[in-house]
Amino acid sequence: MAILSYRDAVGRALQDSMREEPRLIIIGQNLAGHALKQLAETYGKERVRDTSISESAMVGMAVGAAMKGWKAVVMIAYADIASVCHMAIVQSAAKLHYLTNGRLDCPVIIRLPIARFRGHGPEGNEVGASWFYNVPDLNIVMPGSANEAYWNFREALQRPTPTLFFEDRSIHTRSGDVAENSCGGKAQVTRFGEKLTIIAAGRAAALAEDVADEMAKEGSRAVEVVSLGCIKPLDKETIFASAAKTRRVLIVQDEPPLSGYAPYICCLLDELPAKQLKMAPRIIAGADQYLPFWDERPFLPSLEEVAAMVVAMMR
Amino acid sequence: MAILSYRDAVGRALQDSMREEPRLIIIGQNLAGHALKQLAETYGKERVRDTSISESAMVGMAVGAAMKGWKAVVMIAYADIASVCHMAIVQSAAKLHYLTNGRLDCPVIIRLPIARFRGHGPEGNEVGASWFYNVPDLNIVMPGSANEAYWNFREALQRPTPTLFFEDRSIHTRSGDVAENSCGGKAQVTRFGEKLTIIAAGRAAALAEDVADEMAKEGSRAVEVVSLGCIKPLDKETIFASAAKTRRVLIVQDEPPLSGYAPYICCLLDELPAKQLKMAPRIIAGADQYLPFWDERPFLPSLEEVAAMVVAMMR
Amino acid sequence: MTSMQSAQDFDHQNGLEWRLYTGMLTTRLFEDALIRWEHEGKISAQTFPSKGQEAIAIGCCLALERGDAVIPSFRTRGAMVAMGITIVEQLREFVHSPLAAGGSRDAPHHASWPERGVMPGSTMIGGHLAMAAGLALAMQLEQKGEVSLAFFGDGTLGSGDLHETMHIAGMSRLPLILVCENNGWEMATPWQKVRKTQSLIPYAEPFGFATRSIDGNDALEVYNAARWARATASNGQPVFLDCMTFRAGLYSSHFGEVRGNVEKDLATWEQRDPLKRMAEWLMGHGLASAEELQRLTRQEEEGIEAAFNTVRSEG
Amino acid sequence: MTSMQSAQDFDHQNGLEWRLYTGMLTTRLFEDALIRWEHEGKISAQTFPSKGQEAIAIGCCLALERGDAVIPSFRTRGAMVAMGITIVEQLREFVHSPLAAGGSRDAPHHASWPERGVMPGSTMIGGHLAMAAGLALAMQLEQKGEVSLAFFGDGTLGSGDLHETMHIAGMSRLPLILVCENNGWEMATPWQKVRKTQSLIPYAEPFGFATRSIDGNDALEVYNAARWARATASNGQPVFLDCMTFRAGLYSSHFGEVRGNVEKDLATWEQRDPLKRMAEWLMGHGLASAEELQRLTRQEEEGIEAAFNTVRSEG
Ligand SMILES: Cc1ncc(C[n+]2csc(CCOP(=O)(O)OP(=O)(O)O)c2C)c(N)n1
Ligand SMILES: Cc1ncc(C[n+]2csc(CCOP(=O)(O)OP(=O)(O)O)c2C)c(N)n1
Ligand SMILES: [Mg+2]
Ligand SMILES: [Mg+2]
Repeated sequence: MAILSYRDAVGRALQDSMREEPRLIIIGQNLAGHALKQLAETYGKERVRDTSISESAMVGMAVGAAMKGWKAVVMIAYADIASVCHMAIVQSAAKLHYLTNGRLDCPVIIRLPIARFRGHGPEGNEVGASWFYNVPDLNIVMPGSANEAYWNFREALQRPTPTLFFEDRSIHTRSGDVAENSCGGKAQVTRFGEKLTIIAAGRAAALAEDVADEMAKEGSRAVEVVSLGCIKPLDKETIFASAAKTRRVLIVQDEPPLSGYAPYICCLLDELPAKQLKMAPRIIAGADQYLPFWDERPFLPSLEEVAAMVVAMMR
Repeated sequence: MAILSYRDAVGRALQDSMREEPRLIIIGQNLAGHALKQLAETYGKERVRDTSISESAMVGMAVGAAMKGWKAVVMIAYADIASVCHMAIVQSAAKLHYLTNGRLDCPVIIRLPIARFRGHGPEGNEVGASWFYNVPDLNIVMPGSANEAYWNFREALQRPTPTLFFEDRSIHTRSGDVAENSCGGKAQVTRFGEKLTIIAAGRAAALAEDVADEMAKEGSRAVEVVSLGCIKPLDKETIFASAAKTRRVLIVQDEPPLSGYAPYICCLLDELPAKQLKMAPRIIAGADQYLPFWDERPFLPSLEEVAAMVVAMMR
Repeated sequence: MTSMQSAQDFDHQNGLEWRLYTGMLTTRLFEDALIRWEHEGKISAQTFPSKGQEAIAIGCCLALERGDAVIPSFRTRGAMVAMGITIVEQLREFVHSPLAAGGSRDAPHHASWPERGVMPGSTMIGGHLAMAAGLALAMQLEQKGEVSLAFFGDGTLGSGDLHETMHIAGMSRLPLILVCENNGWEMATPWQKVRKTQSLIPYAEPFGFATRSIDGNDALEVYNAARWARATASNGQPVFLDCMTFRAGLYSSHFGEVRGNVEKDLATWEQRDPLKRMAEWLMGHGLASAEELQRLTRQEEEGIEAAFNTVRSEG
Repeated sequence: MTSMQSAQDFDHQNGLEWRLYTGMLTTRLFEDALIRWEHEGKISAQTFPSKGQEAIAIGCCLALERGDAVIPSFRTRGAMVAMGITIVEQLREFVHSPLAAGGSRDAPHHASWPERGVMPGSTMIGGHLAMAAGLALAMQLEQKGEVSLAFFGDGTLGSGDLHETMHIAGMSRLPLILVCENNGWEMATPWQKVRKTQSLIPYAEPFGFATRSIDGNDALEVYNAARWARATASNGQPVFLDCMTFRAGLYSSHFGEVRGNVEKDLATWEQRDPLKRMAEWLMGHGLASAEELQRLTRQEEEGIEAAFNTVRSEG
């Protein structure tokens, strides 16, 4: 379709959705005056709605509008704030479809930008996807590329259940081709390799691709990268296919190791017949601690750490 | 110490804590008029505080009181409501110790009764521990017996970080000996066996014990049960010791399988040297869906399911 | 002159007053039956009886028009009755009839019939209000003059979600009607112990709501106020109706609270029983005889029993 | 007669007016330096400048007494200054000095010195208010007459936590002072777009708060109001001070919002600059000459640069 930066891909998805879906509204703070000035001018303040700093009510309202057949994008200032509207997300949005026995849909996106490496401190640098990872009927998107960002956004508005859209600002400027066909909900093999699969999402997927590229420069075609794009529900087919091919799996996630896609995928792989993998899947995750204002990097997966683990696993 | 029901063990822990800790307060709804009438009469409404239905502020206030060296128990009507105060738990309570570089402690208990099998419907029958399982510095207790309930409660008030206390009402009437020595924070081998370890907490631990007892009646000493009591942080030593002994591990949890202690323990065991276990650890978890008003049981681990898996794993 | 005397457009059996009376009667008898069946072990759902408060649900919902939506509180069964959901349809949700529209997934007090304007509520106190505002938002966008109405107990003042919702609704001029079932109690706690004023109007006014405090036990007054509210909200000013009432029954069929010194209040409020007052009005205006009303009661009781048998035979 | 003229007990350089002036001056110059250093790449923290609003922090905090506690907003650096935290101590948090008391964990605008009454805030708008109430609760229990004070922006009206906190604080008669830095803007959004009234007092009164709307750009008026507030709160009635002001700087050093048509307002408010007004007052009362104040400014600037060098040399 076009080469876009990750940031622009999200912007384009929002624009295209607003144009194609007349019953789509956007709810947020500082939209008309700042974040979505242009969309607000094009579609008016009825559809691009500025509200007070009331995330719980913002999400609840999106759900109520969905009851009347509307779709909504709720813009949250940064991902950590999902904790403020946890009730509205879990109890109101995620349960609507189930509670009504499928008589009502909830095509709502909660847009949650991850504010990495910006000095926001421990209440402004978390991901928080694992707060929701075990919530039924809740889709969680964590794009690692412009393509995944665009299509998972578009796809989310077609779902009967809501989607958390974790957009990683640290890869905002990374560019890539947005394909003609949707990859929404599907994992992508973004680097092909023979000996080891790295499974990851968001910033961690970009990191895995960088590792694969560095190794490719040195002539190695060992590393395959599965970029999840959508971390819930998982595209198990792509995961299993790559695992069966390389027989070594490393899963990388930014969040601490106690939950998230990493331990869950690890358990899924454990269900494979013995001997299918050469070794138990390995995980590199963020440290089990908060990330200090001063520097988040020492506590997050790094290129060096992933590269070293790849080497170790292939020894 | 005494044979107590699970429910009374929690009550006793609350009483003993109030008596021994003059700077302990209880914050909740309907305490003086209903839930804690007697404690309110003994210690007065200054220390047993009724509030409006404001869980977010209730938890935040407990944290503020902790800043001045007080301890607090916040009584939540049922576990699902933790979603209402997710922000206060994660951002205010759990981070206090970290943010202040250890200069302030937060010995606060959030008491979260799980309202199983009471027809509360899908917004009143969840556990919700996995919403918090990846939150650093947050302790999560899920007692499976009176002993674990009493001692994990007492222990929690001695910690520098807050504790979620998931009390399972479905085993409220189960009685057991409350020991003289604290098992707070420690897993208990509650049934000794040779061939397979079931690791579980809360209702699931009670279930595992029932399975072991049934098999014992039939003369089998195969099943060992590790009752976690505290699901975060984990008592890895006890887990690994039992796993090393029986070399087969089954983990049972009530929540869906995407996160919680089950997938995490499974990953921990994957790090054991190959061949230490006879097979990959297995998990029985709740279904990946909400639990209907009509009947929760078909979607939760059952005695039959656990027993059948035990048999299958030993074949 | 009270509104009881000012009512007009009366038409025997089809007139407003008869419809108000029969709606309240059905609600009262149905809830009595539900509690009886529960205690007899015939159903397993708890009931939150609206005994003494029926005029609020019936008066408000009879004032609504086609396309309007209502979200009941956990104590507003009358809303379902007045919105035309039959006893059979309601009962199906209790017993998991294969014909239950909601599949008995949600708790029966939150059962919904979205296509007929009865929307799913929330077990989280205050959680449904933002959804009601979202419905109003969709209605505002659709410009058909529809309104959204939500019921809630006075304890909801404690929920931040009420205030966030009022903030946004007031500013956006949403066609929203908030109806407080102000019975002065939160479970076993009288309002004086947890808040400053019984009335909630002072909290709603600054947000730009039109407000009225009304006798919630006078069905005609409720109806007239709701007609005014509907016109006002439909014109772009949200409305807060504070309906003063008293809970004549228990908090719920399973809770069994003891309310201290409530006998005198109960006696006072028995005089103000909305059903009794409406009966007196009908008889006073020569529109019904005592015998006629007694016969009606028997008929209703029989109809409710018959409905139960019908529904049980569906299983 | 404005409060500027009514001030008493003046004592050159040690007098209240001088302390108000120097506190504001230090804050202004320090924040200017922080922004400069950030743009020069010398530090990496963003700054939320309180330019134009300094009188609120300084006036309030100078009115506090030993044992009182304050929680700043993200825009209340003056609170740290007035509570006696030196520039060196504050700067250590920015640059991760080994001597940083908080270890540079929290964002520097939330840095805390608990033992000196500066408590950690919250990045979640409204999240710190319940903690401030909890501090007040502990103070009420300890009966030493201490008070707790929290600053927050006017955008906090949107947060449910503000209302929940006011509900409980009003009912419990907590020694709590809520200070609104009412600058009429939420990032790039003027208050008229998101709420009904600029004043927040109508929302606080029903909860039982004593309230005062004051000129937040008049340091002496703020001080006097805060003295009154302290006495009132300490006596058992919480206080809400609505301090009308204007943000002369950007929302933050990294945000770069454009506020539409703000030039006229900026010009008007420049006339009301609290620093300038206090300088004029001092000169008007013959307590300082223009040269003296210029010299002071230079001294302060040098001191701030020196502090930066000191702190950098600790690394
Ligand atoms: C967020 C939340 N907190 C607590 C509860 C438990 N709870 C259910 S009803 C209730 C009291 C409600 O009082 P009120 O709103 O006055 O309604 P009433 O029972 O008087 O009709 C409480 C505390 C809940 N359901 N949700
Ligand atoms: C719960 C939450 N929502 C959104 C934000 C993002 N945010 C930070 S400051 C701000 C505006 C605050 O306005 P105001 O309270 O008036 O403070 P001011 O900047 O004017 O001092 C917003 C929306 C946040 N920090 N927390
Ligand atoms: Mg009530
Ligand atoms: Mg502001």
